[in-house]
Amino acid sequence: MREIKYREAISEALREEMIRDKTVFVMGEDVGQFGGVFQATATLYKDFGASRVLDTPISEAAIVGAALGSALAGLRPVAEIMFVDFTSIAMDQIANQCAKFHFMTGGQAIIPLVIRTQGGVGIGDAAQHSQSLEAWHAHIPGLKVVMPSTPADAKGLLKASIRDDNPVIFIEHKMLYLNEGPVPEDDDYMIPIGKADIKREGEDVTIIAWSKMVVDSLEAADDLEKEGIQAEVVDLRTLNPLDLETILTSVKKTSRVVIVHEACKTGGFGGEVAALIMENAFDYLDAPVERVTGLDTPIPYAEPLYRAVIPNPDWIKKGVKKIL
Amino acid sequence: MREIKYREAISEALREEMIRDKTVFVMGEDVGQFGGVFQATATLYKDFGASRVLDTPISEAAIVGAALGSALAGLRPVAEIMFVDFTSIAMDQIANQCAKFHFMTGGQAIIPLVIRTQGGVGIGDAAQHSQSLEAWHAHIPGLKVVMPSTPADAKGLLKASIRDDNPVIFIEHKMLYLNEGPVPEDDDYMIPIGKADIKREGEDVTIIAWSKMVVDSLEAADDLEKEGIQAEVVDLRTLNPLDLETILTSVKKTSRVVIVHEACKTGGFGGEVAALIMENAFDYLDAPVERVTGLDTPIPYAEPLYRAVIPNPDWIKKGVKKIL
Amino acid sequence: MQATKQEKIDLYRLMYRIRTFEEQSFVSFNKGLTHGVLHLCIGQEASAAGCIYDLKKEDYLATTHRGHGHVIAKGADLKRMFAELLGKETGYCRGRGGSMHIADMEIGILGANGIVGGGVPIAVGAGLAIKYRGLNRVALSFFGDATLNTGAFHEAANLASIWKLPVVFVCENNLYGISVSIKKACALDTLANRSAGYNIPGVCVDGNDVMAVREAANEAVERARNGEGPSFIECQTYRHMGHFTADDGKYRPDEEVKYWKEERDPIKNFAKQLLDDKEVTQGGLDSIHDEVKTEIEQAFKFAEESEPGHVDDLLEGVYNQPAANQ
Amino acid sequence: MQATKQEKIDLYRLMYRIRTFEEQSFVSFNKGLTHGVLHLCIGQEASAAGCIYDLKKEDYLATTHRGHGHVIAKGADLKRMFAELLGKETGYCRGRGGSMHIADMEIGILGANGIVGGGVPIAVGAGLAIKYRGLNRVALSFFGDATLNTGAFHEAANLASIWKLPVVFVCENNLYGISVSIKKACALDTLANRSAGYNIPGVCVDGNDVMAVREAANEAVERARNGEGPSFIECQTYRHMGHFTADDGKYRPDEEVKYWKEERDPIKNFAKQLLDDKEVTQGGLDSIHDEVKTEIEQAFKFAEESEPGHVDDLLEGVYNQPAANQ
Ligand SMILES: Cc1ncc(C[n+]2csc(CCOP(=O)(O)OP(=O)(O)O)c2C)c(N)n1
Ligand SMILES: Cc1ncc(C[n+]2csc(CCOP(=O)(O)OP(=O)(O)O)c2C)c(N)n1
Ligand SMILES: [Mg+2]
Ligand SMILES: [Mg+2]
Repeated sequence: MREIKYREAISEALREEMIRDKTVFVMGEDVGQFGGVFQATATLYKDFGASRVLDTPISEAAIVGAALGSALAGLRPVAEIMFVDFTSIAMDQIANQCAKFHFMTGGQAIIPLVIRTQGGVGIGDAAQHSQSLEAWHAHIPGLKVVMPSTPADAKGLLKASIRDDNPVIFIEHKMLYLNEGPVPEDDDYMIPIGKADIKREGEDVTIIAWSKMVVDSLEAADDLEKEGIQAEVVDLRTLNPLDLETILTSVKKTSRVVIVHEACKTGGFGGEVAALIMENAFDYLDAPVERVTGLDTPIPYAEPLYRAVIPNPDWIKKGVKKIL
Repeated sequence: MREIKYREAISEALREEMIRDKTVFVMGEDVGQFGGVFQATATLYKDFGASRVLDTPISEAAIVGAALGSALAGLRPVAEIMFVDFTSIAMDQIANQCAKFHFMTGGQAIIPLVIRTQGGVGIGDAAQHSQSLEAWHAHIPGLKVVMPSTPADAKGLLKASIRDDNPVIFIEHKMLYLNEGPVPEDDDYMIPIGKADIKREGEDVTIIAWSKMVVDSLEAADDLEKEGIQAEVVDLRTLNPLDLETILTSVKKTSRVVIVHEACKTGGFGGEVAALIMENAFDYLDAPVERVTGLDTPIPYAEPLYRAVIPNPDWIKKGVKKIL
Repeated sequence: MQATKQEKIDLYRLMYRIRTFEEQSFVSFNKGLTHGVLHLCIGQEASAAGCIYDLKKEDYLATTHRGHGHVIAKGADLKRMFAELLGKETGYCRGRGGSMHIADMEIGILGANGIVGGGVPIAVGAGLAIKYRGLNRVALSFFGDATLNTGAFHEAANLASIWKLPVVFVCENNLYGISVSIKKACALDTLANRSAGYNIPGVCVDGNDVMAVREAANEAVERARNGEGPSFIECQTYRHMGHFTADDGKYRPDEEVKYWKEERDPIKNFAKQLLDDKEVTQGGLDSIHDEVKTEIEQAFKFAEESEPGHVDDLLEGVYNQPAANQ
Repeated sequence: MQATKQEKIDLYRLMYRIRTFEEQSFVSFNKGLTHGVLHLCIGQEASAAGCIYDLKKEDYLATTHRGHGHVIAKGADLKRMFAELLGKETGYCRGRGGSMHIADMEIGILGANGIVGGGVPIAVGAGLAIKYRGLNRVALSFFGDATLNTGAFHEAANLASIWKLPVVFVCENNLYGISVSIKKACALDTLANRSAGYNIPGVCVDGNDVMAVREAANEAVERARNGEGPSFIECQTYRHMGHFTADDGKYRPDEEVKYWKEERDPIKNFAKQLLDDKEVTQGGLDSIHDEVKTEIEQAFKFAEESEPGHVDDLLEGVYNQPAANQ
């Protein structure tokens, strides 16, 4: 299969869905001629024009709110929030409006809406441009939370998100955009929301991760193999709905679990996953579920500093060895 | 000791600190002449005047941002956000500005700032006025999160929060305002931030709760006692910093834990606490840590409906029995 | 603008229906049948009636916590409204939403809203969809004076302006946001002047004169339908009661309340004008009143007799399930 | 306003210092010494210099991602600025903040900011503290044209207006927010007109004419100090480079860039004026240039030679520890 970049997978998914369905459109800051600050909407403006690729003012609350209104009035918006850090500005519209409208209206309002954004530590973007905030979004009933780690997942899940009749927040990772991988060309290729993926099989320990941490976990697993440790790497892909079944099957097989996320530890989604594993597979666990996470600090600017506060393959290996 | 209401404890703390320190002031929507929609700032306007009790426009982001700026320029603001649901509008200022400024400036900025707000299910306020969002705030390094359950704790912790040189979010509960309890009159009475409180001792099971759920847990514990079950009720009081020591001491004593929170389960702070207990006291646990929480849904309007989605003493008793 | 006699009678009936609905809601609240917070629009009926009377079913509106009047004017079913306030299964939101979240997607009511400012971007988004889809519709955004100070209003107004969307912003200036006088919260004498900051034409009308409101609204709607972009209307009005049902409104001077209730009541004054102009007789008015009262009684009875919102499928309603998509 | 020769020379030196700092930052970025995103203000030096030159140490300012110029004009130590860009322990933020978070609390610099609009309420809060404490200070809020569309700007401007706070809003209109022309993002011809929506007096000045900027700023500062409330200044200017270091700025017409670089360069034009007015000789300018270059070199050398930000006490810096309170 041909290999394309993660960011190309994103723009391909958008292009295909925009061709398939005239009500699908893209809006956000610099998504037009500029193609998005990470070039994930590159070429869409040229192909679909300003009426379907809307450059917005710097108005995160109105971007999400207007997307919601347009969804209520017959469109399928894909709104971009440039950095997940800026979802903080649109949190009323995300949490109180988009996520709750279907429920609050007794099921009347149907909201086929995607908020695309990206997060994670880059190369020195500092505390306000480096966060991993999925724990906030996963704590909002009514919202779906998708975080793909590979180009193929990015394409398949974005297409599924666009076709979903619920609000979806789709969180990319800034350090994944240039990663390449095989991606199907089939127009109807989709990955169902809510299905985790076993990215690597193993018997000794289950590593549960999402987004960029899947890449780091796979690297750690390769190293661990050399030491005779077979790690299974479960890529959640979707935090909400969560594929508890796949998690539990793996846990029951290996009896040992490391959860890895880039977000800071306290209140991160890892706690939820760990608690669910305890609730549902307590008797299978041979060791406490270990969390390998970002430290509880804002992300610092300088390279040695930010490297010191987010997980890497070495941290993951240590985490695995701790519970073996 | 004289007994006063939770809301009186709040206003008493504010009054005492405003008298003690001229740089302490109150700002927020309807906090002035109106005395706050829950009357927690009643009489302050009369006593201190409009220059120290500032009615603001409906501008949550600017309320918090201006409070921050005033703190940087020598004041000690107590800013009110009327409902915790509306912190969603000020999340950039809370998470990206207040919480990170000290760190981002390499320690230069000192931010003695309190955001007072209230949450939880009331009597039919529906989905946008009933949330428990502490899990968002507890996932923000740099912010302290305080959630008192009694009048005495409310007073002592609010005074400690005002004197703290860090940003603190102080989350009251709308159904606690009329609760009465003994409250010391000593001007320097304070409860240290970061200390949990054992509200009831017991040997058989540890119930960990905060805010209104402490009240419900105590009720459940009373009932359980009649059935011969001795429950220890640990009131966290502060989620960040978390008093892990008190938690672990209790867990090691009882070996069984139920965590109770009103927020919806998925991504709630209960997952964090459960994961920490597993990490630090796995071998002491005789059963998986149980969570008794709100269901994963927006809060509905009608009484039978909202009662069906949030914990009550019966749910807590069931939770305890499940793991005994 | 010329109005027919029938239109005038219709407008009168509409205002009277809104008021009677609100009065019944209040009775119901005091009986403990409706809980939660209830924000009544008594005194503000002219702006709802005047702005919405001429809209088409397929036009959109988004409103606020004080939205009963707008929803009624847009054609909502009073039975389902009361049922919602009473938390019944037959209610607009099956008892999930209550007063602050009434919506009727079939007739373009994109919801009341519990968040001040929250509905403004939503209305603008509907305007965007209208333009995108090339429809001849309009989206009305209702909000109070105090809402003008929210970031959401600002961002949304700017968006409507730059994209020339078919949106009409209707600011119901009832002088207060809860207890805070708009004079304290905004330094403008005329709130409509704020719209100049977005290059949106703004007018200020007597919001208690239903004919004046109607004229201003229809001009704005026409601009919108003609692709000339958004407009802003300030309707100067007053709420007779407290901010919500538990508020006695004591922060307002007695004479001010008295003045607005006695001299500026939109319904009383319009009745007088209709009588003076001999468009209607007292008997005519009386029978309108009787008809409306009966309608309200029946609607409320329907609500009372309906079964409570179902608890069993509460969680199924959090997400739209695939089966519901078809 | 009359300016002394010394003042003019000072202003020239200040602008030249800002530019040279930015050029050195760019060199440093291209060498891989500075990472992250770097938003250079080359071309915009006059608004920084003109607005800030006359401020006192105890006055406040809050700025943006494009804030180096403001910070330098307020008197920041170039050594500590470079050290911050290089992530060194001697940097303003000990390497924790980087370009977007430089602050100097000692001299009223309440931080650059990575969030567009994020700094505006902060400046207003400083204004609130000034008024509350009865000080004779002023708070300046710097932001770009595109920031005018954020909710944060709106809410903060309104607050400053109703409370008559000693705040000066300085909008540096460089025509773009990243790639988006302000013509697309805002329907006003003159951005200063937005301030009328808050009843805040607004002026629009040639932001590349340092003397014009200074005059407008000083008037606004005086109003603030006199308790007459906030003012708004639009400085029309242009950034010579891309939005950040990785951006080639190709969304801008070549002629436009050329025009602003060649005809409207604030430093070149001011030099010419000073020479024409015989306020300075070419030799005088040359020696300013040499002095500044040496200063920059030395400051950068200091930064290079400093030790990296300490990793060991990173977590201790998340909260202000009690010991640090005293
Ligand atoms: C964002 C937000 N802040 C505060 C509130 C609480 N609140 C509800 S209504 C209201 C006043 C609104 O005033 P206005 O917009 O003038 O409308 P009115 O009630 O006068 O019709 C306030 C402060 C809220 N619901 N949402
Ligand atoms: C809230 C927010 N949205 C988006 C961004 C990304 N961003 C950084 S600078 C910028 C453009 C700012 O334009 P303007 O205010 O005109 O300032 P300029 O860069 O032109 O100096 C954008 C969109 C951000 N940092 N914060
Ligand atoms: Mg009002
Ligand atoms: Mg700009």
